Amino acid sequence: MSDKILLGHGSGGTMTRKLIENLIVKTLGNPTLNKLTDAATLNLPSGRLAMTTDSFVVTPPVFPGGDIGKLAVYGTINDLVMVGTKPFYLSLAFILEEGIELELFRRIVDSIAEAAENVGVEIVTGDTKVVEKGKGDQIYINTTGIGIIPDGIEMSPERIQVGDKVILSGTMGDHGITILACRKGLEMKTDLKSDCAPLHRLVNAMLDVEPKIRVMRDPTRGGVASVLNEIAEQAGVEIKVEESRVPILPQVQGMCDLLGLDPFHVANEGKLIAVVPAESAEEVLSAMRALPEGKDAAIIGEVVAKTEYPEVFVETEIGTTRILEMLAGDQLPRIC
Amino acid sequence: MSDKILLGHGSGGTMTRKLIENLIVKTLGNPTLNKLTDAATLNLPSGRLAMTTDSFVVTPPVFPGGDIGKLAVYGTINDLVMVGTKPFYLSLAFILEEGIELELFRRIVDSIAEAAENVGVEIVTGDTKVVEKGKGDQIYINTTGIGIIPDGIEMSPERIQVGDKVILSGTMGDHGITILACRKGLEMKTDLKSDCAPLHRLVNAMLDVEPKIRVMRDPTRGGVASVLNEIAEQAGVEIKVEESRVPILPQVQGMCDLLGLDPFHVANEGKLIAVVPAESAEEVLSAMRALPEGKDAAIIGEVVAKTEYPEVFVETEIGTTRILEMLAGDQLPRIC
Amino acid sequence: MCIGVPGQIISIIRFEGIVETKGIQRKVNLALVPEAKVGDYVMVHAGTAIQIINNEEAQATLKLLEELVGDEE
Amino acid sequence: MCIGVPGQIISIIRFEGIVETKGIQRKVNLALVPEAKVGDYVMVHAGTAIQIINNEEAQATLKLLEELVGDEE
Amino acid sequence: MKNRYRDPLLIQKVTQKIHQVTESLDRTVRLMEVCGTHTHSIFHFGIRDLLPEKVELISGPGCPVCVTPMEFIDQAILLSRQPDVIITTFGDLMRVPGKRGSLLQAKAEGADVEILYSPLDSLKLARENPEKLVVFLGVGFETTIPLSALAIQQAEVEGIRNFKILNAHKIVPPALRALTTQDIRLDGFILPGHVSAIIGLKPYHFLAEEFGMPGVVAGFEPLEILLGILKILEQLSEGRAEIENVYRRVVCSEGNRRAVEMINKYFVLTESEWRGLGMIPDSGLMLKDEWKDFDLLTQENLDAVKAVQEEMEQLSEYSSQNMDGPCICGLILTGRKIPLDCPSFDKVCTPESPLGACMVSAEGTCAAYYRYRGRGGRFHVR
Amino acid sequence: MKNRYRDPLLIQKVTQKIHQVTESLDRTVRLMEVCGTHTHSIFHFGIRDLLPEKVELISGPGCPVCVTPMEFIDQAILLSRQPDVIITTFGDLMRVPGKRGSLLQAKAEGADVEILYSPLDSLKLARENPEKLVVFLGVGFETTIPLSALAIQQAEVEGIRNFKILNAHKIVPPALRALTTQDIRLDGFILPGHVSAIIGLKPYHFLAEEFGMPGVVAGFEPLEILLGILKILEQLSEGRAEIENVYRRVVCSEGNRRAVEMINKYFVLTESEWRGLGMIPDSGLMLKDEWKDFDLLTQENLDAVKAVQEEMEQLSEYSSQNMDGPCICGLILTGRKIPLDCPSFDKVCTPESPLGACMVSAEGTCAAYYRYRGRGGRFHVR
Ligand code: SF4
Ligand code: SF4
Ligand SMILES: [Mg+2]
Ligand SMILES: [Mg+2]
Ligand SMILES: [Mg+2]
Ligand SMILES: [Mg+2]
Ligand SMILES: [Mg+2]
Ligand SMILES: [Mg+2]
Ligand SMILES: [Mg+2]
Ligand SMILES: [Mg+2]
Ligand SMILES: [Mg+2]
Ligand SMILES: [Mg+2]
Repeated sequence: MSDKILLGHGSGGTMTRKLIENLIVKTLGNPTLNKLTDAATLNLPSGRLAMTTDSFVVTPPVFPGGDIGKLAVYGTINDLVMVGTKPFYLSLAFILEEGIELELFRRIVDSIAEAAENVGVEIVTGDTKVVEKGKGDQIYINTTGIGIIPDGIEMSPERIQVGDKVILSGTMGDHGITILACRKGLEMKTDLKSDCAPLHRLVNAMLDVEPKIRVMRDPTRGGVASVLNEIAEQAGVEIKVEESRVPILPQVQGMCDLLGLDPFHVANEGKLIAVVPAESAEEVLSAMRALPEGKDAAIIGEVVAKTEYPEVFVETEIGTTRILEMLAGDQLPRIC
Repeated sequence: MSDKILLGHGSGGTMTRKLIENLIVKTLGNPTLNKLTDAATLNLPSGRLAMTTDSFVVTPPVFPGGDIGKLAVYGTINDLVMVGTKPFYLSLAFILEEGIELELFRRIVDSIAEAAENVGVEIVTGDTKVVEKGKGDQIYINTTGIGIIPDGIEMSPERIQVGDKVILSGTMGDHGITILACRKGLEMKTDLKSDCAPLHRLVNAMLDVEPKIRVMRDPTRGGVASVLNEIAEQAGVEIKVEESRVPILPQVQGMCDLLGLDPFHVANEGKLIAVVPAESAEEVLSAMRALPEGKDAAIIGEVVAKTEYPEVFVETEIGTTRILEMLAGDQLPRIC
Repeated sequence: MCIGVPGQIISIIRFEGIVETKGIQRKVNLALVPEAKVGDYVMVHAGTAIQIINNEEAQATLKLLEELVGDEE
Repeated sequence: MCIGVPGQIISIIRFEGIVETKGIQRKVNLALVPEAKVGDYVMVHAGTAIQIINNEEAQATLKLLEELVGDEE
Repeated sequence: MKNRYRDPLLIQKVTQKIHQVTESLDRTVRLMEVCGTHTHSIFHFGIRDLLPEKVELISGPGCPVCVTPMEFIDQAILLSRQPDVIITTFGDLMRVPGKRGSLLQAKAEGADVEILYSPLDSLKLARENPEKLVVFLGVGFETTIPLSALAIQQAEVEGIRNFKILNAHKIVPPALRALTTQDIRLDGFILPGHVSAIIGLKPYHFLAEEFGMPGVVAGFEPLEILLGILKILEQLSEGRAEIENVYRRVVCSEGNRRAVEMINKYFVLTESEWRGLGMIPDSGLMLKDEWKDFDLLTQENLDAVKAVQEEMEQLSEYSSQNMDGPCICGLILTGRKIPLDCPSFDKVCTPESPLGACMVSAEGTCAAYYRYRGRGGRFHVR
Repeated sequence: MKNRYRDPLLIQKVTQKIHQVTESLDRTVRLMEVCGTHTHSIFHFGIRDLLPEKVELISGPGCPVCVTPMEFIDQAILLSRQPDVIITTFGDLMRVPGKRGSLLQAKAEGADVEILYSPLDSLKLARENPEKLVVFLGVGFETTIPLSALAIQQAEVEGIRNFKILNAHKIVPPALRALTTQDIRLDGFILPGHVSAIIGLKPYHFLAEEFGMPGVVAGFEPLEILLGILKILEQLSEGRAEIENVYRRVVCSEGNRRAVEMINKYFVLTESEWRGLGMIPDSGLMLKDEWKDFDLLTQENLDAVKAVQEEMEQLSEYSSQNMDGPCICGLILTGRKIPLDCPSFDKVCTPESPLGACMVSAEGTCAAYYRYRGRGGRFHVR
């Protein structure tokens, strides 16, 4: 086998075949995937089915704390568990750029295998395309996940009530700032790591304590601010966030200061925001803190009013307020 | 809204939001998708669940006979129906290249809506990423499909028996050659069209006549030759193809002659190959020919032996034989 | 060596013509067959006509063939 | 205008230094503060130290503040 | 370590003091901050919440991007479309609209535009791409200008000839003079902390001496801003007009001599166009003759420059016919109009596709109004 | 319209005739086709199935790619890695391995390699990319050489100076002479149809006249190939040795005068290295002095050429130390060894990553053997 990915690896012929058999199936294989049929046949317990999809396009593909493979598994798992799903199966589709090192691809596939095993999901169907050099960015991955929502779990923004507490499961912005620090040209050095992690255990622990959690979201692209605004709008409420309670690493704050960024708009990959009934908020929080992925969890705010003009505002550390908006456009480093 | 896709459209903030609400949800919307939750909650009748995924990376995104949107819906539907599935739901994930015309994107989304409606599937969850200019090729699409396999349908290569007939549902190579003819620099003019089409009706008609069809495959990348070799290997058989019975348009043959390509290795996007019990082959064929997507269907060969050395061979139009191999690498136009 | 495909000239402008082969049209350089005219069949190699196909000779060869095998029966 | 972030110099080579701010290290041009030494805090704007932070003045200001508000009580 | 500049108790005390002093004043006072980072801090920390109604803060023309004329953006965009040109810029400029789109859009269309953190990073690109013309968009006030000077110095030392500046550097004091003499009622200036770190206090003295206008150099922490405001109010209350400095940890009265030398070595004063203020004499800097090699626009032998100049002429015709003044940013920047007066507001001009600089940054006045559009005039919510 | 050249009945009859004539021969005869397209047709139509055991077909050095020395591929790859160079080539060359990979791999690593259908398309690229050096890999025999000549003519007319040829054109008759004089037993040649369309019959006469070797020019349809074989067998049976032509619809005995003129106008004979055959005098073509401007390797002032020449020297040292002869393609091409004799076969050399040209194309002898590897010696299945 060549040590680079060539267009032929995506041609559908013997090169594709060997790549899939020798690398993907060998690493990720299970009786369902091994059949390599056009579509996989699956077994699921009864219950409501949930489905989600995401493509992953992160640069660089390997970064402190993770890689695009781990991200692709955990990202989709997290979207499933945000609505209370028990994840069962994933599909896995690669778009590889001609010329990348086979070794990199192998590493990513290994990482996917490890992540899938860690969460207990099976990869049951897949696809590998190769695009010409200069028409991709090393590796793009799509994963689509399905699972079953147990009876009794019914999260929805409409259930949100005034007084509900807003919980953030850990420090804000680690992933986005880690990726930014990798960017060629910025030349920032930190010991930051992406928070890339699966949230299924955390969600289970939370739902065990309080099955009536109103809504959960993972604040990925667009950050905490965008997710809170979405929730406020879908529920028709005003949400207050107390800035001094929002967990954030000094390095993340430092990088945001340097580059003029707002950490509320920075992406996370192993965090969740939950709106929880006030009466059980502390108990949910304790359950979260008992797990490593929730050890820094905090109640960061609450739902303060039903309103025709949904909004999210921050109570600053000096006791004043400001509006917290959704991200508009991309965040760009600035000097002013 | 800007008339081009910008990075901000993939940032997860208001621009992403507006793009999704004003364009995607408006065009593809249904009660499930409209919720824009992390994962969609679905209803499915009981039965075995089937799942498949594919990414679509075709250039150009709009071509005679179709576009990448249609392809993305039908391609995944076809993989589902190849194992006898009734398709229900699709996920839809875009990777857009910064700078493409919003108009092109709109056109593709419209086309997806039309295709989904035509097949009767719902798009229930999605994702939109934007990558920097030069890190994509206008539009990449991943669709993942799920559906239910009715009881009594159990296709598998192990069921193949000596004497079974091999049916090809129509002319070979139309899609691949159409795309090739679009290639800048070749400057070939033809009235060829991609065969891009959904095969659910055809498969239903076939299974109605013969529920014991051994196996079906859509000969996409790698072409008829690769799919036949896969089947031969999985079933451990020798397959004979009679070249003079293989339907092929003169333009496809002509282009292959000009460029030194083998039409057996060229991709199709609305064709299937079925291995059918000899006794019902003619009846299945009649049922196929009664539908527009099967009007050129033909029995192109048969399973001639069980073997330790699976292979596919062609009986040429002059009565001799040659081995039909899987595609190795990519097909490249040649002059010698 | 050298894939050659026959095609019919359907139009000519200066040293270039449109040649059709089984429904495929392509611009073909005709500089090596200056005497070619619309309607002629030419042998095309890599976008250039390398020779005009001689229909009479083609018929003659086929006739020869038929005779050749015919005299065995 | 001009975002400025304070940081501590942790090493210097010629006109450049590594400056650390809340766990972030970055190469910073020190040409505008030639008298800066390792351990000093500097104000960094766009990758360049524009001034050495005067710790005594900082203390003085804070003290002033405390007095200023203190005399109201 | 707690940040004492955000100590709630101290803040509360200073705030009380501000209210006390304000009570002694018989009228509404209008204070202007002329630094984008002050504007940002005031917004971020909700400083207005703390002030008496009688104290009004006006965000002046304090962000280099906001005052850069549209023509400069147009030039940068046209340039970015030339072959073999790499534009390097701070992220701030990316979204600012010119007559035909922004640099962000130009990039989306394939222009090679690189966002950088330091002007010196631009040299690195020039070194790595010797066959390309690497242009740094020289925007910024006294804080940033020495950095451009350092970049030129380094390019000169290394003989990097493909590095050029498209220069729109401006200096602050002449703008203060213009603001003071224009028909805007102002009672005092919160003076920019980091500009002052470079130029010191002397260049502001004319404000107090010629115009009786108080000015206080302040830092960017909440307590520092509040202290600055307090100091101005005290001056007003006592009938004084002085230039004070409450940002002594960074600003000394002489400024940074080395930095000022760098500015003076490479640049010389010239008149300059400010969005909202018009042409202001001696408020801009141009490269001295001996450094013209690094001044993009004087390289008239370069194809890229020729092309840009021709297209600028066409664009200005086009503009004078069709595009004259859809944005009243200038009037808003100087406090003479509010966004609701602008015909483009919330119609063609939104934060996702802003027409003017006031809509570009989240702290821009138009962006702030946008947030509360359609709420029956309820503008300043909390 | 039915293709009469594939008429099963006619084919059956000709085949019978071939069997009849063969019976009259007292030994196995070895016929060599020296045209890749003949090889392809013989494979595609399963012609060997139809022949008597006593008639053996040997695929000679008939594909320009197979006989191009590794050095040429190395040059092309090194060149493709130079900045601002676009390599244009027929697809055939893409997979052929040099000492360090193929053009396909170079492309995967970012080299700008364009596959084209006609050499004239290369000019189009040169026109559209005036700042790039556009190099056409001039590989091919007499059929293709006039096309290179046309491209040079057109470049000259239009003054396209950035178009160059990396030239490895070869002509067929000297190779036939070499094959005839080497230690290979051959009984006749199936002569190449499209080369003959250009050069006519005269250049082959030496075969019959000097060596008593039969030769028949044949077309590419099954019936035409069979007829060619029959004609050779008849000559052998009758003890004749002549040059016959059964491809008269395309080949006339004078060839294409205009095409030959084009060749002679631009090229002149030189010795040339053939993979498998070694150096053959007067078997290659080089550009005449007056057209040297278009000859890439003589442009010693170009950086790209200098760089390639230096690297080629290093590579040849590297090669002579480490890489000498892992591929015995040359011996296989001339029928002196079989693939199973090759130590690389089915180990490091496979169709997906071929070491030698014989493994590159599906019709290559090594590729054919590969298909039946591990079948206990069962090689020619059907
Ligand atoms: S709303 Fe837009 S167009 Fe109007 S003044 Fe503000 S920025 Fe300019
Ligand atoms: S098997 Fe490979 S290395 Fe050996 S002779 Fe054939 S092509 Fe060359
Ligand atoms: Mg398929
Ligand atoms: Mg998702
Ligand atoms: Mg997600
Ligand atoms: Mg697939
Ligand atoms: Mg999510
Ligand atoms: Mg699939
Ligand atoms: Mg498919
Ligand atoms: Mg998503
Ligand atoms: Mg450019
Ligand atoms: Mg190159």
